[in-house]
Amino acid sequence: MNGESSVEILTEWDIVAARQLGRNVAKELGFGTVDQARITTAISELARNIYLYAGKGRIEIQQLTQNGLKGILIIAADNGPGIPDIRQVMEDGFTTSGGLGAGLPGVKRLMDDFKIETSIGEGTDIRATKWLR
Amino acid sequence: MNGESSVEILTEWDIVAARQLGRNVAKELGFGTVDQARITTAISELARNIYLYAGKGRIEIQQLTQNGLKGILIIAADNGPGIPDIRQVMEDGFTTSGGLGAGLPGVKRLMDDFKIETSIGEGTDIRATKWLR
Amino acid sequence: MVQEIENQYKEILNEYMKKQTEQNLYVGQNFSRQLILENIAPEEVISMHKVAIQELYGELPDIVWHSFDFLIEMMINYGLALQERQSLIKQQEELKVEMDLAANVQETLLKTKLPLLEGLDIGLLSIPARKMNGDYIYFVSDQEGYAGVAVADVIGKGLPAALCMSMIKFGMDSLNSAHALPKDVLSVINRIVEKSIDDSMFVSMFYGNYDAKRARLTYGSAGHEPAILYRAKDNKFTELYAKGLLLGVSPAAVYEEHTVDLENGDLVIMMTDGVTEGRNEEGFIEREVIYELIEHKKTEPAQAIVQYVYDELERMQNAQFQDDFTLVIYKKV
Amino acid sequence: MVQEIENQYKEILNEYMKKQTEQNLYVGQNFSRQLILENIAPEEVISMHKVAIQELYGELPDIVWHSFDFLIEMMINYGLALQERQSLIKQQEELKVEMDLAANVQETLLKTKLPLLEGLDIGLLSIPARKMNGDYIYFVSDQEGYAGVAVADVIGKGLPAALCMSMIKFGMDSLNSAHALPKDVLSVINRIVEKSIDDSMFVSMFYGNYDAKRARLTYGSAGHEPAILYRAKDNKFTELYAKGLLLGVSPAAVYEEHTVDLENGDLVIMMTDGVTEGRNEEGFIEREVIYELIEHKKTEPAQAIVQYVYDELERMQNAQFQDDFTLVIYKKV
Ligand SMILES: [Mn+2]
Ligand SMILES: [Mn+2]
Ligand SMILES: [Mn+2]
Ligand SMILES: [Mn+2]
Repeated sequence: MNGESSVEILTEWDIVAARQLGRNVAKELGFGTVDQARITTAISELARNIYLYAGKGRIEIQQLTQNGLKGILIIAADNGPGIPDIRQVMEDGFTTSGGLGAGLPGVKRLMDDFKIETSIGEGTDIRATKWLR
Repeated sequence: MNGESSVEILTEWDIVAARQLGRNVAKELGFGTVDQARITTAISELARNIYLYAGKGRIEIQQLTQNGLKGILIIAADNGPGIPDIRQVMEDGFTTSGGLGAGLPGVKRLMDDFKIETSIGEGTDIRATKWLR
Repeated sequence: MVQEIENQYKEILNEYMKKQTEQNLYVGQNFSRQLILENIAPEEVISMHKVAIQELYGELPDIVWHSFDFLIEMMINYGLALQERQSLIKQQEELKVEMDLAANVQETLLKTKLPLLEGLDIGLLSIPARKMNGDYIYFVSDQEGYAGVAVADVIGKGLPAALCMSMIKFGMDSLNSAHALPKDVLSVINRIVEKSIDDSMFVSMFYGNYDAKRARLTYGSAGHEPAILYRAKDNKFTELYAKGLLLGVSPAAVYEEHTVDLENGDLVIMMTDGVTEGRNEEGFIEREVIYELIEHKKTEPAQAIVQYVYDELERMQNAQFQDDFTLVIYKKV
Repeated sequence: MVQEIENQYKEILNEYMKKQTEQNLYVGQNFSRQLILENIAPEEVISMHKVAIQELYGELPDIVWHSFDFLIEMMINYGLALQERQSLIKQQEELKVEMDLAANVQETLLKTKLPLLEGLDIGLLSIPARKMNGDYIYFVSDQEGYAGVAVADVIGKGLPAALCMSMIKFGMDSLNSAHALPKDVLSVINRIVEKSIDDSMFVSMFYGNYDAKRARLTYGSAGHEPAILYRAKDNKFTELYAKGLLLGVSPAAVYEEHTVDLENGDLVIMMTDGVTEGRNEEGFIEREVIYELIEHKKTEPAQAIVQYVYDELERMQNAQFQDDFTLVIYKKV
């Protein structure tokens, strides 16, 4: 693992900063235009979730190297209220039809790997990875 | 009602001829690029259905005027085997997931108005209209 | 994305750019169908498009390339919505399998046996408007020549209605008698229904008990569509009406019963409102239309009459039944 | 398409074309979300894009405009797929409403009343893994101090399983007695099940009949998870096993029954395999774990014990129950 950086999410402008950071790293790693846009969208969604539901938190971008593969890891962490019903927020149609955007199912689709840990009153930690092929 | 023309559907090339006829009429009536493409797609689907399932038939294009509105009417008629289960062919996911294209639900969505009459062993008559707004 | 698809795209686009014929667009659209099948997202199509244009016409102004980059970004959410469609189709297919299985279980659970009696010809057809039938037919019969039939309709359709059917069946089973009187049968089932379902659900039911030896039908009704009697001798139709509240309204409900003696060729036509309340483009289908249909086939076996009525009504309504359709005919032969 | 949307698009695109910042793309993507919500098809986005570019930079070569026309044609099928998504979401919501309604009907239809007897404290919890419960509990009791309980599990889950529950309820109702012997109860229900469902469906059932006056439990089992007896005096757990085939296998099946006398503080723990066959990341949760949980709360009311066991097992399994969970405790007090 090498190369690491993060953005504190407090205002809507920080969402843009997190996107920019992610796009730079993705471009540097050699992801194509479409994948850059997807990674950026995933970061955008995660940062927006922090901004909307936790108030503040952090987006961290890491470059990964594993078995000769390069990849990008997005970590979205907050100490917000946590997610009471994970099953529900991971359900299709639940977020999108409500106009909340791609939501977490969207992030899962945009990336190769998706993990979520959440605990009521303590916060949420989401890790999403995309590998360069 | 004025202006009327039709194309016999016997080979795949006739599908293209029917498309061309529909596009010309749509353009002449003043439909925009997107609506021209939609009307053409609807004609394409109907002609393709005739070609694939009835073997031969006819696509007829009519210009309509009603209550000051102008519109286009597509008639797809064949003497083929008919459709045994209309409910099924009008079901979402049934045709598209099977790779058969937009199918009849697609035609219905592309146009404003859609009517189907079918009878086993006697053939099928489909009429689809789109109004110029 | 596969290189081969990109090459195909470029070639199709190139042909179009040269002549812009309808033929080119037809080929392009057929190809787009294939792209959807291979789960190529719309943002990937724009990207392929950009690359192809770049390779075919390298020397365009920068604004063209920027404009495509913007479109790619705009299409990401569209691509996600499309992926959601895939997963919804899969979920729907799973649910369909479960519903099919449930409909099978329901059918086995509630199956009934057509009575075989000397001098009585029975026809029966029950077609649900949706997956699950909210109409229910249950026969009871015995060696002494009794053939009882319950024709029930739960107010409401689909699954919630279908679940209530078991009450009728097990209620009738608990009576354990084929010659119980209609007013008693209706009272028993009424109490079960009243106890078992909440105030928003009601069931209408006709109960007819036919004594084959005496050729006598005794019948009662709990707010159900009246049966029809066809008198062969007079070539006339009359309604068999009996007073009674819907099942489940009040535990104290009392049911009337009436008796009618049949002669050869007479028909008793029992049904749910799905038969009489069909609609075509001009409005409700008149009761007289049904009389005419029956009259037209009156000399045929009961099953043939039933099938004919269904086929004709289906035709009149463009195969769009709004309600479950159930028709039973007892023919004295 | 609304003029306002076209203008907004043009403005956002224009900003992007000037500086190509991340901020511009963020605004663009948020706008694309709104476009989807307003059912703007992707082909309309391309068309809007083309018009905006035309208005902003009129003097581009013809190939650019042709290229957009081709893209519009390519997107038509994508637009249709998206509309299909809308209709699938709507269908799914309707189905969800129907399933909820059905679950309600099922609950009312199959509801049971907890017996209230001197010297007996009962705890009960039944939580379905999916929408519909495939486990079923039915109590029968009377004034003479008998409290019978049927604990049944249909092999299979979801709707098809839930439909079978009515057989148990109406079968028990038809017995119309709270002190019927377990072997007789199981035989009767077995014959109903055997007659009513096909060979691919089976039901396991435990029947326990408690005589409060004698503090005596008589029990039998049709291939069901053994109950557990907790002896307060010895602080020990033993299984209450009784031989018997699953319901529905053979109409001639014979069921054993056994008797056990309870003393103060003794517990009889009846359940379905959803309780004992829970898994966590390391594999199956051991039976001993359940014993420990019960022992920990043995002095509390039966309902508190039941709730505690569920909460702890839920925690161990990360709230991911694979099977319906049903737990009943009879506590002699
Ligand atoms: Mn009904
Ligand atoms: Mn009805
Ligand atoms: Mn089960
Ligand atoms: Mn189970």
